[in-house]
Amino acid sequence: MIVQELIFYAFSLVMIFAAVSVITVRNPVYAVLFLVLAFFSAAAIWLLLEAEFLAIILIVVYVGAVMVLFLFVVMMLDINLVPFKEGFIRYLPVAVLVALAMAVELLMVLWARGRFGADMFPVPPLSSADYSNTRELGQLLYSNYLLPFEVAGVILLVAIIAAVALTLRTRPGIRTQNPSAQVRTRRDESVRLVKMKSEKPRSV
Amino acid sequence: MVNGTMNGFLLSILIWLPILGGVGVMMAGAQRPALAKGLALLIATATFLVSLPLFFAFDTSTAAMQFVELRPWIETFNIHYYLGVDGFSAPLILLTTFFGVLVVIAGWRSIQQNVNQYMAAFLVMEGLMVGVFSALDALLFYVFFEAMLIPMFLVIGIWGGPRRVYATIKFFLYTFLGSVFMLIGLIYLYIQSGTWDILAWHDMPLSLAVQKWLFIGFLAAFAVKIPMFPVHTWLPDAHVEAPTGGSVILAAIMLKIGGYGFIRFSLPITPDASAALDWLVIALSLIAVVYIGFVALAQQDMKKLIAYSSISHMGFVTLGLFIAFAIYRKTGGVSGAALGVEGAMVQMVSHGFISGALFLTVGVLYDRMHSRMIKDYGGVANTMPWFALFAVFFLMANSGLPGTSGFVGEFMVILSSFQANFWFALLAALTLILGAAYSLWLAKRVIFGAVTNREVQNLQDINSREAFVLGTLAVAILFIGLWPQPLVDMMQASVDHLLQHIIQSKVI
Amino acid sequence: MLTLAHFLTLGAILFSLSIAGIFINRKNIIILLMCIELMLLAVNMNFVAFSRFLGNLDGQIFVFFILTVAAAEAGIGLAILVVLFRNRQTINVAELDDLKG
Amino acid sequence: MSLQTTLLLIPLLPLGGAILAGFFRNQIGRVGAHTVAILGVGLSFALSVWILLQQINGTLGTVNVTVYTWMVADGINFQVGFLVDHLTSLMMCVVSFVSWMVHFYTIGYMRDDPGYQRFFSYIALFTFAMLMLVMSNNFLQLFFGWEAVGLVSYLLIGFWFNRESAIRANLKAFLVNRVGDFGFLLGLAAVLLTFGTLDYVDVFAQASNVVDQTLSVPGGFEWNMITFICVCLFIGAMGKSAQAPLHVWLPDSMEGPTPISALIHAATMVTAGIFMVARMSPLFELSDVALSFVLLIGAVTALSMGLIGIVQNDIKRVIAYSTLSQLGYMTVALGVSAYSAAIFHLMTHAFFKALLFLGAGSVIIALHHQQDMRYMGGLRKYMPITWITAWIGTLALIGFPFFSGFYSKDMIIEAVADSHRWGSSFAYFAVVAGVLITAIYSFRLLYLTFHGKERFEVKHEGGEHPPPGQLEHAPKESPLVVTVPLILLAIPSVVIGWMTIEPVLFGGWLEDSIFVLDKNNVLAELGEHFHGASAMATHALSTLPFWLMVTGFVLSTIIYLFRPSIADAVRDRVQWLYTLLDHKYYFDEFYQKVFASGSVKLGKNLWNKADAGLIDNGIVNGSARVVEWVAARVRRWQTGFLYDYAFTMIIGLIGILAVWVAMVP
Repeated sequence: MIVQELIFYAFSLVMIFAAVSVITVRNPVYAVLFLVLAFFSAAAIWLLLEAEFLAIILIVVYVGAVMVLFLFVVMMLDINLVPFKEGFIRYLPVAVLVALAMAVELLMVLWARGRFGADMFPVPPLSSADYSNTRELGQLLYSNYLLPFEVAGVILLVAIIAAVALTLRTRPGIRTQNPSAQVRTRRDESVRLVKMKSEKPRSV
Repeated sequence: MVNGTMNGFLLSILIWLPILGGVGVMMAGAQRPALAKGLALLIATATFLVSLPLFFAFDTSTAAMQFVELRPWIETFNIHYYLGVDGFSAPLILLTTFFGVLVVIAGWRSIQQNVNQYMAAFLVMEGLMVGVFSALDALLFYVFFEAMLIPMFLVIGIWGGPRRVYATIKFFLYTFLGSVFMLIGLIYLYIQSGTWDILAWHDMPLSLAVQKWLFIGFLAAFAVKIPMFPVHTWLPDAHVEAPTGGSVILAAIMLKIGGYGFIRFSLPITPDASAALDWLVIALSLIAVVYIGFVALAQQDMKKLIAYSSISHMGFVTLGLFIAFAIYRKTGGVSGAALGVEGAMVQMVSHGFISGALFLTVGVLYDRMHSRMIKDYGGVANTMPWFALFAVFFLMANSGLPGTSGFVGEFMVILSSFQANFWFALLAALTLILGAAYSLWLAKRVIFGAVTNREVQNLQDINSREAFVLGTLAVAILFIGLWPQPLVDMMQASVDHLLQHIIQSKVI
Repeated sequence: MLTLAHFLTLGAILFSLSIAGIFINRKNIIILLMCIELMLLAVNMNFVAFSRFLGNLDGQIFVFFILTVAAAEAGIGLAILVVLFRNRQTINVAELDDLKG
Repeated sequence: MSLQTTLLLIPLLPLGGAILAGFFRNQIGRVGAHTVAILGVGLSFALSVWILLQQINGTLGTVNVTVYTWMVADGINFQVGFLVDHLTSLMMCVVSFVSWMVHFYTIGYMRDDPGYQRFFSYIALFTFAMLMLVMSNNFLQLFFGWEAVGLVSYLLIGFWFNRESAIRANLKAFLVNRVGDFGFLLGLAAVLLTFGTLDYVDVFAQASNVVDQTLSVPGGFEWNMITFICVCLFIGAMGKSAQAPLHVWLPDSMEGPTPISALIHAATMVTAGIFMVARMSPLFELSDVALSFVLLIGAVTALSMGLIGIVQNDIKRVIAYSTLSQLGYMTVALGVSAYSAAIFHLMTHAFFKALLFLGAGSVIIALHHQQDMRYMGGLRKYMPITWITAWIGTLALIGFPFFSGFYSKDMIIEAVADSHRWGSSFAYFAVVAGVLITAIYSFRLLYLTFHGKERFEVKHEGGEHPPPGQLEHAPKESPLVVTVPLILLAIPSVVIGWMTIEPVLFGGWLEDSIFVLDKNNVLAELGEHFHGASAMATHALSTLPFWLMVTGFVLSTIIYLFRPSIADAVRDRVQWLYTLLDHKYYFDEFYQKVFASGSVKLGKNLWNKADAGLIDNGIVNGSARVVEWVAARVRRWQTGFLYDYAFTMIIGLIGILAVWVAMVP
């Protein structure tokens, strides 16, 4: 138990640190990297919560794909960093105030009258060794949530198409082939038959 | 009840043939206007022909719904695809399909850009309007009722005059504002009854207070649509800016939806409230007849004048519908009331023909001169004698000349209102003078007189296409004027049924 | 002993931090996107915790979907960002006020 | 050919002519147009005579047939049908005959007009409408015909639609008529309310049962129903028959071509009101109040309109005012329950007034559309036939013994003298004074036109529009198509009164159509003293009206033939009276100011202030402006910056949470 608590607190601290860093570092590249760290810590905590599948997914898909995408974009765009931190100090007090207000309210909700304490939500026993989170999830996903699952697939597909369509552009001045046009070419467009009188060799 | 195989789908065909046809016309593309026009004419004609059984196979002996179609639509909310016609809706549907053909022909030359879209808008609108007249499920009605605004919105907004944006927004907001109040009423009725069936609502007992609220909700929707004083100001603007076809449909069909709404909703669902608040409607109607008559007199724009005259004439419709209560209160019977209700119906049909014809007439001039101002004309009879013949005829019909349909409805309503109250009849009969004054003064300034300017000098008389359109309408107006019996026959049973229904209190 | 409240508290702190992040980095749209990711993480944390303490896997399913949508959102968001940068040569939020009424 | 077909053909033949001449004007040409129109009306006249003869023989009684059911609504049968009794057949003959004559006359009169075919189409259409009116067997069809003749009158007054004055006049005519129709329609509604039917026969049969019925009018009035009906119907008649104060349209209607003035505005249409009241005699008889009203209106019209006739200079307008005055006589006759006398005068008047108008038309052609009598004079040697027929017409008009007008007018005067109805003494004064006035203006017209010096010159000067009083050719007698109708009309103008007074007034010829209560029956009293037409004429030499007429003749002769300066002297002496008459008692000015301009001004005000100002600008655009105003302030919140939106959202979130924390225990 202690071990679990230790793990929880350790990763929680790492995560909070990472989150703070994300919002404060100057360089977006670092921010992305700290975000990755936060995701890693979250994955670890999820393991504590016996959500093994999601923990893995978070790392594999999210960190592996989405964060890398972020990284790409950040590094691809040639951004002038100076103006971004303008007003950093100016807005800090407001930010802290709002965040604190939010946090206090949330904590009041959470901790008041032990609403979410052990009395109301007793800690469940650990699952047995042959319990597979992935299998359970899979069974649910492919039975009750089959339709939403497919919709999710469509959403991803649409997202792909949308992303491609949005960024696609034809740059002027670049020479490319147009295979379709090449294939469709007809004789008349490339050869012109000219009728003319046969030339007679000039008599010398 | 008629139960042929085709009759079972007749109304659906009438709704969906033009709508789908409109989509087809749209597909023809803006590059092929001839194809679009031909296709549109074909579809409109087909629709009109298909609608003819509504007249010939119509059983005039019953007030029950005919050509009924009933299929579930959204079962969770007990909404049905429920269509049917009775003596009130059948003439109006025929009017709609009839005008469907005429507006296509009328727009043949005058519309130059995006012909396919123009034609498609009208076809879709025609289908939706038939839907409004035939829907017996309140939600279905509401859907058609609102959907109909969209094509009209587009027609005015795209092919309209210089102030079209103002006019469309005004038109849309006005009618929309009215109809949301009705929607609240409809939802209330649904929650109370668990059904959207309008006919079931007719027999549903309601307390007087509730009825009054519902009545006001309906009034808001239909008074704007008809339109009644003082919510009429959208109409002149919309008419002035709309292209000819838009004006024609607006005047000939759309206004009738207001009157039809009173007959289908207000009167039978809230009879006690109608009886309690009839003074309001009657007062507004009489104001419309007299006040708007004077306003029409002062107009300088031909279309505006006709628009105001429309409002004035539609005052007779509401007067005729609500005079029944005054008669019942006075005499304890409904003798004479049927005259009023039938008069209102005849007036609707007749006004459809006459105002449609008048807008087409103005359209003919507008196509040539691109002006609607009265002062730009004068002496048109010199250069366009055949046109002048039609124009004077239609204006005479507008002023309620006996022998034209314009007389029949007004005559019946005046007779009926005399049974209720002398003053009602007196004020209503003022239209005889006012109607003639603004109609014929218009004739004097536009048609007659010496030719005042070069443009009038160069006018070409109507061609055979225009002559066909105007001639058809003239024949229809004369026919109803000389022999209204077939029209009255169609609605007789329904009117009697309605009157018997509304004098029985529904208060719990 | 780790109760539900511990995890929720962690989520709350994370959420508050990301709000603070939005305020501090109001000019940099990339960091803003990252803050949103952090926010989602906080929410996911709560879902997972509840799922565990209620013994109900539906919460995890939700996390799964949130991740999906978040991935799609990040993809499109970044694509928009790229287009935006390409068109305006900046991603400074202070210069993006087309929505100004 | 069945009777019904015959009756149907009588109005439909002219209609057919009208349609052919109108719609196929280019196909059938000018000759075709007048042929079909004349053929249609002529056949119709022949059939009318045939019907009349049958009724005289007694082989045909009263015919009441339904042609078709116009509409059945609310249990009420609205039908189109014919009621042909003696009154009807008499009217049919008068209408179709005068119309036929006018058709012939038109060939000559309108010879050079480009609207030739159109004109024939209109007058044939008029004949149809008028026949439908007189043949009707119910109020609805009566109203149909009533308005239809109004329509054709409108079209014909404005026939020369390029003239501003003509199209003003036709609009005025239609609108004034509409004022009358307004009353008529209310009367019709009252009939329907009272009797539940619009059929003459049914209504008349029940009339005596409803004498005491009242119409309670909200506002605390209780009106006798019959009186109400009669007054309303008579208001209609006032419009159509141009009784004061609704007479203003008739003089202006002279803007139409002269044949029209003869046919519509003298002989037939304007007498529709008289015919209608006679037809409704079973109703009018029941209301003394209504009859007194009729009497007074008639008397005022008869006297006042004749006076105006004296000061007019336009030849057609003089005759028009004379028509107004004569219509007043007829109305007076109606008012004293002497319906037959009214109809009798209607008939004689139709002939001699048509004659006078056509004669005036003949003069007008000869002078190239000059209508001002100040540029005429001495025409008798140029146009003898016109001159003689004009004399005949004039003698008939002033009521010279043995001429037709004498019998009818004298009968009216006698009837008024014998009547005891309230207002009859004033009416007696009016009609007797009217005789003097009639004589003065009639001879004035005759002298100014045909006698005395020529006040025009014949000059050959180029130019489209010669100045007034200048002619390019000497005036010459009109062609045969003009003079023959004049002669044909002159014959009945002389003899018809002498021939028919006995059967029409005292022989009970009209008894099947006209109902008179015994107590009101002044004609029956007169009949006791009637010893034949010739005796009546000789007896007249010793009565007041005759000597008044002679006085008028003498005065007129002295003033207008020998000493024109007297006229000027009189005019200067009573300048105010002259001005009053010259302005026709200021009716036109008053109506123009109050009703025409007033309505337009009212309309403009309502439109600009109420409609556009209050509703549109105030309520409609006003609410739009309020929304705009609010939005203009609220939009400041939309900075467009992402972080402001985020900030707002977060604040909102914190707020909601705070509420939650505070509220949930």
